[in-house]
Amino acid sequence: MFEIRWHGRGGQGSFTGAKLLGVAASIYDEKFAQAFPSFGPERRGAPVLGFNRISNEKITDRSELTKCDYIVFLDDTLFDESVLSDLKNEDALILINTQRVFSHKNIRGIDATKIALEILGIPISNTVMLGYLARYAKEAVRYQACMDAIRASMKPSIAEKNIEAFKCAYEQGGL
Amino acid sequence: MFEIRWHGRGGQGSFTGAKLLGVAASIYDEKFAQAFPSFGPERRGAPVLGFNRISNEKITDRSELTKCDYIVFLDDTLFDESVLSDLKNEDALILINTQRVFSHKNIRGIDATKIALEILGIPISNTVMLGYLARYAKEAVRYQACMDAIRASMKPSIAEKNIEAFKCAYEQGGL
Amino acid sequence: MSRNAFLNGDEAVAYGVKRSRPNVVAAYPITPQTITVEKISSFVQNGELDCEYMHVESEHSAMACSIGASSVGARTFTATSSQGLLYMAECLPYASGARLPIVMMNANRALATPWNIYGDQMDVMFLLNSGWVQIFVEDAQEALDMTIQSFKIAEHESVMAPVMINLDGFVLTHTYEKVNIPSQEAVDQFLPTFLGAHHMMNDEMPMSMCISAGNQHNMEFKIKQHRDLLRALEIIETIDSEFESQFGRGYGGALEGYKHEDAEVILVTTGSVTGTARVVVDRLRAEGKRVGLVKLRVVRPFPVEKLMELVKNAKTIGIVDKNISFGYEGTLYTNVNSAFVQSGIKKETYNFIGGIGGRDITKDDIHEMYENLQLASAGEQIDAVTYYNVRCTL
Amino acid sequence: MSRNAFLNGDEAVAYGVKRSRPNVVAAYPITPQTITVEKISSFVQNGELDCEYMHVESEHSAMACSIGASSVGARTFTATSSQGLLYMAECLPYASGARLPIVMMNANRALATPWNIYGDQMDVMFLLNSGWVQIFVEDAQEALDMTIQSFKIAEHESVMAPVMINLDGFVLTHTYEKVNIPSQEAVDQFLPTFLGAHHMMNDEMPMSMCISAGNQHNMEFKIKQHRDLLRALEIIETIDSEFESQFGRGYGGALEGYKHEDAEVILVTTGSVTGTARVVVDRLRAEGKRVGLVKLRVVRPFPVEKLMELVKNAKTIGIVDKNISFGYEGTLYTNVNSAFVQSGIKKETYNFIGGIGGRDITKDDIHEMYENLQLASAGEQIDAVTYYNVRCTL
Amino acid sequence: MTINKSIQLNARNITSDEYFYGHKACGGCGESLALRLALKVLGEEAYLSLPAGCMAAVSFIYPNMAFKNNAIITPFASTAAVATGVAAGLKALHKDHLSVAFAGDGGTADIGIQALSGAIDRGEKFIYICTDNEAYMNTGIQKSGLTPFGASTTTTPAGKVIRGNIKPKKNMFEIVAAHGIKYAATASVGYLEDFMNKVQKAKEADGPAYIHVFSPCPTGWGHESDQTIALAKEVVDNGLWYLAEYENGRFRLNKKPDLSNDVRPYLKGQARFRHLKDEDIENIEALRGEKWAQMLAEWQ
Amino acid sequence: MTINKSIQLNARNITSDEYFYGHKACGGCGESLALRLALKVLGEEAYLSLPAGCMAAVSFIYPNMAFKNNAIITPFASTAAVATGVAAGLKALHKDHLSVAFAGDGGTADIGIQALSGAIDRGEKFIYICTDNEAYMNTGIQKSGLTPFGASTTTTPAGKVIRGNIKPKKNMFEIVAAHGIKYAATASVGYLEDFMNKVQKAKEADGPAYIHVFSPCPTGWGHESDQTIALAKEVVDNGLWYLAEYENGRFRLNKKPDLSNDVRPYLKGQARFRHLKDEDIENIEALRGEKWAQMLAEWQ
Amino acid sequence: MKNFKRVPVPTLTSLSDYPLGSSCKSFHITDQNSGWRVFMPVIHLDQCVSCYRCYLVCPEGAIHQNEDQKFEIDYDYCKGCGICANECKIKAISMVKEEK
Amino acid sequence: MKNFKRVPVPTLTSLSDYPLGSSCKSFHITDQNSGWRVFMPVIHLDQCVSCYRCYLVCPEGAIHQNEDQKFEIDYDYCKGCGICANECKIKAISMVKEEK
Ligand SMILES: Cc1ncc(C[n+]2csc(CCOP(=O)(O)OP(=O)(O)O)c2C)c(N)n1
Ligand SMILES: Cc1ncc(C[n+]2csc(CCOP(=O)(O)OP(=O)(O)O)c2C)c(N)n1
Ligand code: SF4
Ligand code: SF4
Ligand code: SF4
Ligand code: SF4
Ligand code: SF4
Ligand code: SF4
Ligand SMILES: [Mg+2]
Ligand SMILES: [Mg+2]
Repeated sequence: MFEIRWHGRGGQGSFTGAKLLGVAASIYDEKFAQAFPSFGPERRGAPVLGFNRISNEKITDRSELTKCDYIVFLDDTLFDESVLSDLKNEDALILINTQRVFSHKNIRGIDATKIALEILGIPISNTVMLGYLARYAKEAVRYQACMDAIRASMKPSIAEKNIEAFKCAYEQGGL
Repeated sequence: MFEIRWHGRGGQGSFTGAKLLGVAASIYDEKFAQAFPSFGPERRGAPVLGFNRISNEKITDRSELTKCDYIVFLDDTLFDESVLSDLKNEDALILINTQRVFSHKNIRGIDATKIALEILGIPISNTVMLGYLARYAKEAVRYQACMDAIRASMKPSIAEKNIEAFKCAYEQGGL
Repeated sequence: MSRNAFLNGDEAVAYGVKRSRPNVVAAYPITPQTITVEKISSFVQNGELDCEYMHVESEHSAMACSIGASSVGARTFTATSSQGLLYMAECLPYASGARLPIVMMNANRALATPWNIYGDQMDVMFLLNSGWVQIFVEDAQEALDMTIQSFKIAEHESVMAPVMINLDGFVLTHTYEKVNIPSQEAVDQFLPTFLGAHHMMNDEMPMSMCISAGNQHNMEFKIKQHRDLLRALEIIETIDSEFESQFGRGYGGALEGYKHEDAEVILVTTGSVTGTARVVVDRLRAEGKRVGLVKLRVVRPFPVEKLMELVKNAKTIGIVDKNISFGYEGTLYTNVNSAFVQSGIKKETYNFIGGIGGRDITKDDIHEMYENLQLASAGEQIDAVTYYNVRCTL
Repeated sequence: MSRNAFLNGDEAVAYGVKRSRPNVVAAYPITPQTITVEKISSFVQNGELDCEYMHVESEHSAMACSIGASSVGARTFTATSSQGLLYMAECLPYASGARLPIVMMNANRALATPWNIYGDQMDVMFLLNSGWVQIFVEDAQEALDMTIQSFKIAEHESVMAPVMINLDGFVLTHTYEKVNIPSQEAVDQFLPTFLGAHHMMNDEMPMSMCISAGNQHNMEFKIKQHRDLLRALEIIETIDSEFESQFGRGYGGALEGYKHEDAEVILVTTGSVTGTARVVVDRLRAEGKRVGLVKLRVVRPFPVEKLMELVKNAKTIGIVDKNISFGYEGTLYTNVNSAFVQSGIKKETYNFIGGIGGRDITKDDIHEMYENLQLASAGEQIDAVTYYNVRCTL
Repeated sequence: MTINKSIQLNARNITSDEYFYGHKACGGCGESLALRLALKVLGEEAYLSLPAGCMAAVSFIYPNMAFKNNAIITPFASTAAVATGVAAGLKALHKDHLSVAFAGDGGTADIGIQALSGAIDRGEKFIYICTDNEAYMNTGIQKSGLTPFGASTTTTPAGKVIRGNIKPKKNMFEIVAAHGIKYAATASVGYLEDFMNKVQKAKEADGPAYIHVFSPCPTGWGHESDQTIALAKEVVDNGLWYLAEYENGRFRLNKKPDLSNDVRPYLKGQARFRHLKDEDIENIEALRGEKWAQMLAEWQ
Repeated sequence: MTINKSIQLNARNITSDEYFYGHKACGGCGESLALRLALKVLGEEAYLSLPAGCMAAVSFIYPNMAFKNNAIITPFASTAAVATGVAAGLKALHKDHLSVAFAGDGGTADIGIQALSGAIDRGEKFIYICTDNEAYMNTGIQKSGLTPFGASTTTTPAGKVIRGNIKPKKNMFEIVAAHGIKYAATASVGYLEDFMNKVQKAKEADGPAYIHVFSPCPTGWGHESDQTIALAKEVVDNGLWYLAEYENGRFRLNKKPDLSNDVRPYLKGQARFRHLKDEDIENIEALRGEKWAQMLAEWQ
Repeated sequence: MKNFKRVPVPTLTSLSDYPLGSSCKSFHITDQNSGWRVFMPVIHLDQCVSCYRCYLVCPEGAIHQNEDQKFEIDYDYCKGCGICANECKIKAISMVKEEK
Repeated sequence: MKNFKRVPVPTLTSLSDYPLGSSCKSFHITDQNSGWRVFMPVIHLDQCVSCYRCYLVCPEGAIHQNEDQKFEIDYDYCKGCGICANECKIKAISMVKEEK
């Protein structure tokens, strides 16, 4: 069972990232997946969370998700060292969209906004971060499944660009 | 336990008769009494019922009242021989406001409307019928208690006339 | 000086309200509650009662106005029945969650459809989860007395919960009997002016009320409310005793037993049918039958322990329900049964459903209930749920 | 052809509705139900679903419009939650008394006050007496499937009752998972066009509906409704089997047991917490503990016999309630306890109250519930009612 | 400013069939007359919705059903919601019938105004007829939002301190018109041809239509049962009620009364006004004056 | 026809105290601005009632309370009922404070209109301020009775067959006025001094008062958060919204826009209108024309 | 009403005799209302000018034109309210005390 | 707001620490909203003409005049919506990217 948490702000599309991951794993792969947002009266601009569970078996667990295999930040201003304690184990990773450099062994950074701006022309970095996540979480989700998920979920006009953005992060792990 | 049923039409004051009887027995005498109307969506003009229970002991029974010691009719068009079967026993009586003559041993008639018109000037015969009832139901309610009840329940302007009407029926049993 | 008057249940409540000197009354008419609010209006229009009488446009607003008035510390009364009670349903847990000591009279009446204005208890049984103290009365005197007690219960600082006084429609609301109206001075002494409470809006420390509490906090708010309502049982008992010592009339608190101590079979009743059952108990006792009665006066908070205490010597228990939870059974039966299970006491219990839509429950019916209970006690098989006085075959 | 999609519970219901081809949908928005009605509106505005979509001004009107539409024989759907459910409370027994086969989704959510938009089951438990079939689902697939089944249950000539499908707020309504959407053809075959019924308004023989019936007749109308709802249990089972044979997914009818046959202790759950409990059962079974689970899918009509059958081998039973009847206990607990008493079966039962106002029920909580049940089985004294995950002392 | 003559329904050319019969209304009930005649205009294919109120209470008492039409009692608050639900259902099933609601003043101006407002706003065709007897009669004559100033009701009795109802009638007709409804009109059972013709116009309107018909209630008002029509005519003639229409966004008065008419004869025939003092009656006349000043100024 | 100048509140002479602070509304929320400024006029002694809706949702999240005043969240349907209950309670306790309600468009024109109508009808003093953001925002942008023609919402999405909302806005201001209310006005957060001065007039009114304030919502309308004021001004300037008052039974327009102004710039800045075709925009302009024709004809 | 026929009161011996739901056939009239009357209207056909007024104003619909074009009262449903008599311009209807 | 003080988050260890009912003291603010900002407004006091406009239009009430009559922003509560910058006629406020 892989457990993943996404951090973003209302409006940044972090939950769309979680949904794409779920679609990839459960519809375009043989896995089972859940995706759920943080529940609450959050307004635009307020920090929000998204969650995934991915497993080879049917997932029936409906309790809150606390310890994670991966924690993804779409915005580094939301990052705080205290989240390190939410990692499930030694190998668990925090993936951050940032220009900063982090030296912690469980943290990886990528300038996803830059990639998004270059490829998509807008600073929406969820598909980039999905690629970055897929690069590490190979057992959780397949490359091809992600691309299928993006293609199926987005309007054709933007799907290909997003696939490109996804690939960029997946393949190069940044620029 | 005395059980009494009043028959009238919406607007004729039959339930006021029952209430006066209840007040007499329970407030101006040492007895216990209930008075309750027939429950329902009856409109003005429709036949309605009123009920009394009078007893020397506290009355807790809340069930419907079926067999009666006295059945009082404020309007003879409402009378029907079938009610005879609702009498509790041999001594039970039906008292009717009527110009007709009834020969049945359990039926007594009085032209209450005539008395009402003469004394009160209006054809409202409930206090007359109360007097007529009190004439027979001496064990259920005292003469003086009835007069006290009328005096306490009605506006002074009409109370005395009603007492007169009551007396007329009580004392003379008709004219 | 107290005085006697020949009043029906609705009027008795109105006098209870008058003596309790509410600040605000907001109500919407519905049969068979109307007499109460008509009487209160006449007190107001005649200058006998100094309060704000609000002619509201619906029951939802009747309760909402009551919430508004109570939330600034005004003593508040309203009354409704049946469809009206359900129409204001949303506002009931609203008020109880806010801990507003509103007192409401509910004239128990059948629910549509089919429409019916007669008395049964489907309306209140629909709402047992609302967080209100639920009191059932048996006669007009108890209605008046409990109206006064209810304000004291509701406003007690450890209770601080709304109270609903249930009167069986027509058989109580419209039946006249002698009622003692206590003097204003005596009631003033028993029930002092309400001075508001800290959680209500006020000028000294402005409050935000009926706030929201997310998943971080909501459960604690709710558990606190629940805990306090459970604890209210004791206060209800105390207030009834106080009332008894001042006015000479007490009702046994949450439950009253009648010839129950040595009874082999006991019938549990609420409201007016209790009175009819008393007559039957007396008759059967005269015949030497060991039958008894427990009158459930308070259904929320549910008096588990006291109920167990009162029925402990009986072998078989019957529960009279003037309501059906469609697709299950009578709601009181469900509630009483659970009390046995959680107390770890095994008794045979039977449900007697009757009085639906104003159908009479006769003395013969009750007689039959007792007979059936005795058969069951003797080991015969009887149905768990029996419907009384259904005029045709199922 | 059926297809798979990644949907949340609300969307799954919307697809179930689309496949059921309702004639009229009337709804008012409320979190966490909104996604369902938004999705249905988009089907309509996109021309994918041909139905009258009514933008009503309140939930009372949502149900009233549904009553109007259903009373002329239109297949009718609506959806609500929490405050909305209570705001329409008056209309619920109205519709069931009229035997109108309306289907409604209820997103279970906490009740104010304090306000809270998260999931608990206080709303539906408030309304168990309403005469509606009450179904609880565990995941999005079941939500979709039961939406389709619900129309068939509701419109079955011997049932002819409204059905409420309950989805736990957020944990089901907002959680995405893979869902199979059956093909339109298959659903059309399973659920044919509704042709109305004789008691509805029609041109051939004009009918008067929602009439009144006085004390002479009301009880018979109500008993008939009650009898039919009790009998509906069997039809619910049959329809689930039919669904299973056509679509390959069945849910066990009114109740589903999980590793219950030889279980010494059993937890009874409704809705989404069942899924979490499955995980714990598997773990404990792996440790050799004889624990099991019974998922109560239908709470009205209440499946007494089947419940007794499923738990008969267990010694101790725990009932998980995501609701409190203030001043008593969890409502499911009350209901289940009564089933034991009326069946004459004595078991020890315990109530585990949790999840109020969206409070998480963790695997550890459930683990602890099982441990407590085992302690009780072993003769230790534990509390009848325990509150889980309360973040402070009582 | 004359009674609308564009369509000419009268006693002779309406159907002789009865669609409302054997009901249990009090003798001389104005509302029941309004229903009877409206149905003659609407026909037996109309589907009827009535909330709790006298008309429902006297017409659906099992096993006595007084309507020939399909008919349903609605929850008290939801007349217009049920009626538009019926309309939507009929439309979805491709049945081309009219949905018509009849509700009392309380059911319209108080507890039912939200459902009515929402229904008009949705814009689908249906007809709503408010039979105004100026109080909650079915429950025993309590004050409603349409009870006139001065009237004694059981919740506004003629008391020692407050003499009857102290609020004027709600402007129900104007409130409805402010919704931009297709057609709205006031009427009175004192002017029955006018009423029937307005029902006909409502039937033909291309969207929601509303008719507010003044309907005396002998029981609630305390007048002789044979005076119902006479009072309903007098109230129009003395200007305490008005006949008007709202169509295409414009108001029109159908009849101008003589405002110098004394209101006393009208008030005196009714027990509910018997307690009024001269100053109360002057107040009533003043209210009448204000209302007419506004109507004459704005509705020409 | 000029912005009312009888009372002159402005940024400099209102209190510098804040009574609404730290709330969780989205950045740039028009409603929250309307509340903030209204409270500066009303003062901290006013007792506030707010139904469910964005403003309640963002201001009472335990343990964060954003109002300095006494304040209560009401059931969604009963803003005006709770507010008048508060007023009655205060009156009975002889406390001389103002009861003020703030509700959204949905809470006012749909589910709350009955309670509002009843409250106005009772005639007791209170103030009701409707903050109109033209949809149910708190629950995620569903159509309300005040959603304008053409707007895409989550229940009236820009679909293939139906392009957004097909109903015009309910005439809430006129419906309220038809009740014969003491004072009513429309306003916009684009004209803040006008709004504040209307709040002041409401405060001084001798009975119920109603203010309907147009309040853009960046989240629901899909505009940049810094455009809130600009849009609220533009909508008045192009005549899609109007500033008016109703007092002593008469309507008055406060500002006459240039109706030749193109509505496109206003519509284009908002995602909810992005799908509109030329014919839809013409329809919007036609509705504007009709409305102004009526207002100019009747409200002078 | 012309040629109106009451239906018999239904026999209800088992629950299946009761209607489903809370419905009943429309125009299902088992009762009559003649018992409500204290005074009864009598049309003096010799005076009647067939103006239709009484027919129009009767809240019960109890007046109809019979086969012979004469106005006739259905006394089973007339409640004796007196409106017809009051509204008949030429006083062709009189109200007489009901006899049993 | 001038001189505004947040209150500490209440410690809630027992049910009695929770308020009675569903009430809480008004103006009980334990949180700040600065985390919502992506851009922050900066007033260029040298350009500012003290026209009060930004103070009037801020939905947060986050702009106030300080003791020196200068307009100042309470960055704990400013959400960075940009209205002030947009409404300042003389562009004395600029929006700059928030740095952590
Ligand atoms: C929710 C609800 N509240 C109250 C009632 C009680 N009720 C039934 S009819 C009625 C009065 C109806 O008055 P109106 O609408 O004026 O009609 P009328 O009886 O005068 O014809 C009332 C208050 C009800 N049935 N439902
Ligand atoms: C009875 C009831 N129905 C539905 C809701 C859900 N609800 C809460 S706020 C809201 C929308 C509020 O919209 P509006 O009044 O326009 O205020 P806004 O959020 O736009 O400021 C809805 C539908 C509720 N709380 N109560
Ligand atoms: S009370 Fe009035 S409205 Fe009701 S039936 Fe009698 S006369 Fe008609
Ligand atoms: S959604 Fe709109 S109205 Fe609600 S807080 Fe955000 S901006 Fe304000
Ligand atoms: S009103 Fe008179 S004249 Fe006219 S038809 Fe009737 S009885 Fe004849
Ligand atoms: S008396 Fe009344 S009911 Fe009888 S016929 Fe004349 S108008 Fe009709
Ligand atoms: S709006 Fe600009 S000029 Fe005016 S006070 Fe603010 S910063 Fe200064
Ligand atoms: S950016 Fe917005 S919140 Fe911040 S000070 Fe300016 S107007 Fe206020
Ligand atoms: Mg009326
Ligand atoms: Mg809004």
